[in-house]
Amino acid sequence: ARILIENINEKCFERCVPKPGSSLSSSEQTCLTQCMEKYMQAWNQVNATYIRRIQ
Amino acid sequence: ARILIENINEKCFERCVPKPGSSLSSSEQTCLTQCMEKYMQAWNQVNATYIRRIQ
Amino acid sequence: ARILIENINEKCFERCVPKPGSSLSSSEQTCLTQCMEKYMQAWNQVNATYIRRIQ
Amino acid sequence: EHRSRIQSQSHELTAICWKKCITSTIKSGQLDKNEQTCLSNCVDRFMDANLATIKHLRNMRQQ
Amino acid sequence: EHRSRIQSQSHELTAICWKKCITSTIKSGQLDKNEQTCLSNCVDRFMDANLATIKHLRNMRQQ
Amino acid sequence: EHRSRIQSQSHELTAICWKKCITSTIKSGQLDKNEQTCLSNCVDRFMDANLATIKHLRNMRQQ
Repeated sequence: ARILIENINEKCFERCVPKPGSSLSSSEQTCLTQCMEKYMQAWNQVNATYIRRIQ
Repeated sequence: ARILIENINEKCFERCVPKPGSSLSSSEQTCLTQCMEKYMQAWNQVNATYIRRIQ
Repeated sequence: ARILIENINEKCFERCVPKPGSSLSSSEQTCLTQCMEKYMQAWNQVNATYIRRIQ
Repeated sequence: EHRSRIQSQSHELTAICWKKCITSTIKSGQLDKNEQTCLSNCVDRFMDANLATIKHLRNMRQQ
Repeated sequence: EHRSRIQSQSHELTAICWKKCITSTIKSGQLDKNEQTCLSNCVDRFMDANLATIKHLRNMRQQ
Repeated sequence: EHRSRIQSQSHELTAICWKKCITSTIKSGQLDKNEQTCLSNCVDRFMDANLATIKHLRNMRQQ
């Protein structure tokens, strides 16, 4: 799970915090939460498709 | 050779399949073949130049 | 220090030498020197902020 | 070791297909239908491209 | 091993924040004030985002 | 180990120089003359930049 968390942080920080300010704004926080949920869904789906393919 | 194949797949998929559809189109397939050949030539040339340089 | 040097080379070459010619021009050399100094300062500052944060 | 290579391949594919398929501003924590289709196609086409490369290389060596 | 993970995290953060904060043409070997502020904020906000993710995942598991 | 570092450096250089030199749409399986020249120059200038960095760092330490 560590690699997944690292990737989520990297991709979502890149997307959601274009100009880092003195604190996370509420829209940045919302984006980070949604991005995390979306990334985990994407990972689940990629995983399932990939496993199906290599079987 | 495994790293070379992985790099070819990553770079050429990125270039040749911008929007993945329900199958590879013939122009995507042509692009993938040409890209692979080109990447191998590039690797050979970079390799030769690099070896010459460090000797 | 090896990773730092590798990162400096990669980032600064990417920035300062957009179209590699038959030798480094003097403006490319100036850019490379300034970029290296800037990258080291950035690394020092990131390091200090990060250490402060995890303590 | 086999298992860990599958896992690391899965993480790489997620990064590649995330970049290709999740391109618009994030406005919800759910993948929409287009994103889901794109992600599945992305994995399948990547595997197709992969197999084509390996096959092509094998042919080149036999010549 | 702890020390080496801190170092590699530091290198990654430098690469991430360099991309976000050093965006204009390089004309001097010194970081200017805006770049310095941006770099510090970048590290701090990255750590904030990190903690938020871990907390959110923990909550999801407990549900 | 020396050999494997040369190989991995070669792969990285290919990725860096591919990005800089193969920028137009792929229409043939052959490198054209400009691409060939660009690739050689890219490796040579990268090595020049590398040496300049190491030299500069050595000078800074001696001061």
